[in-house]
Amino acid sequence: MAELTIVYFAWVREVIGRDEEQVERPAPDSSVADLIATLAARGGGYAQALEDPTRLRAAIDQRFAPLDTPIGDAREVALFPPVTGG
Amino acid sequence: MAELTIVYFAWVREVIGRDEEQVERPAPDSSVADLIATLAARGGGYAQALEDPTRLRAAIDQRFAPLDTPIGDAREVALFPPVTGG
Amino acid sequence: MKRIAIQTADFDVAAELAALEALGGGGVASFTGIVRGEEGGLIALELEHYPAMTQAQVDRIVEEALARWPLLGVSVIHRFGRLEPGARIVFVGTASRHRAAALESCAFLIDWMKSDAPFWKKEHFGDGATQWVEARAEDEAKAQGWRS
Amino acid sequence: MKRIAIQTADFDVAAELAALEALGGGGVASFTGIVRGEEGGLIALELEHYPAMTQAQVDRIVEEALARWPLLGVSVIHRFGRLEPGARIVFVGTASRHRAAALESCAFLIDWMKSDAPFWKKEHFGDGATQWVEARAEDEAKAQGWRS
Repeated sequence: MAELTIVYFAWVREVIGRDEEQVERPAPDSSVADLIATLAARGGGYAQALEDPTRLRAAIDQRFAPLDTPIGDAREVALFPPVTGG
Repeated sequence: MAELTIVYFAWVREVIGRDEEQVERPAPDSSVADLIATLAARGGGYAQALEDPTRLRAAIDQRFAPLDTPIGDAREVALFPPVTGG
Repeated sequence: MKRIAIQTADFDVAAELAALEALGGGGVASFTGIVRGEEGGLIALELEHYPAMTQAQVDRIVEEALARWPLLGVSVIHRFGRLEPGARIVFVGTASRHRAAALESCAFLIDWMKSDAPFWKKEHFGDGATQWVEARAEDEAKAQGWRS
Repeated sequence: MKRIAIQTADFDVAAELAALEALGGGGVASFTGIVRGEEGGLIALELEHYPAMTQAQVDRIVEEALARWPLLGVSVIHRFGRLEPGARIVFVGTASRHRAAALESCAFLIDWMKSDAPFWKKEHFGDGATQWVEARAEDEAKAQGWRS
């Protein structure tokens, strides 16, 4: 069964302490918000970085997506703070 | 009695055939439109250039002014087509 | 910084922008107008202006921009004389801490330069014909828009 | 002409503008964003981005600009990595036959780059402190404005 790649940016990356990881693929109808909750339950930096989803934004396969979007058969989910541009 | 300087630009200058001249000062309450009518009455290039005041714009002492503005004690009146910028 | 130049010579856009960038504002907007090359047979534009009026008028509109937006610097250059296709005619550059202020004031100034500055353009064509460019109603409307 | 570059190196604004001016359009608008120097003790900005996403996203928004305005050329450059005060961060240049098209598309693109491009900024201060810059609500609103 294919894995899902998760990438982290900015302070989410720093607080979690890694920039990328592979996780077991969640059910296709589970959302980015569900994924965030699962990861936050690990505690430590995950809990700290992900406890308040209103501070987070996401992209699915390199496209911005609201947190309630189902992950479906995506290959990569990115979690990060709101972008701050140039 | 002081004279009034009139300056012409663009095709107004070309059709009249001069870029500047001195005229006897009109009465202070006469307008730019009155001046145009007086000049057009000279005939020739003046008539040709000035016969249709709707094609003309003016400046009094280097400030744009509607044609019905009284000339007052101005020193310089400019007559020209609408500006076309850069 | 306020720089206004009405000149026949070409100008160095890079030097103008570098001076604006050096003001520490965070944002520099610019617009450069160029003689279009593609009009049928155009070989040159001849720009005439009203020297006694131009500098004072441009200064006045630059002061208005400085009053309306929080700008650190403004640079306006306008050429006159004979200009061939591809030549630069006009440059407006603005610097501000605020992106929108730099962009809006640049648009305001170039709209004014294109519609209200006392310049007239005569087109010279390859067959010897010449023609004074007519003012465009849309330019007058655009400059008017900033006043409402 | 469409040019998109996401790079660590500085860029040559004059060369970018010259390429846009050479398209014969009559008007070139640009905006250059620079690291502000005056914030208390800031010694550098560190820009992080999402490489797999950035190029594709910028390409998409440039295509949108090309669809919305009659443009002859667009150039977008965004740097990442460590940038000191006074350094250029971002450049948007547009060329068009129509002044308003060049100006509006330039504003549209820089608003997007400032609000929606996947970049994050970390401030480094002289005392060793660091801080991630928070997204500004006004930037999100500005980009939203173009959609309405």
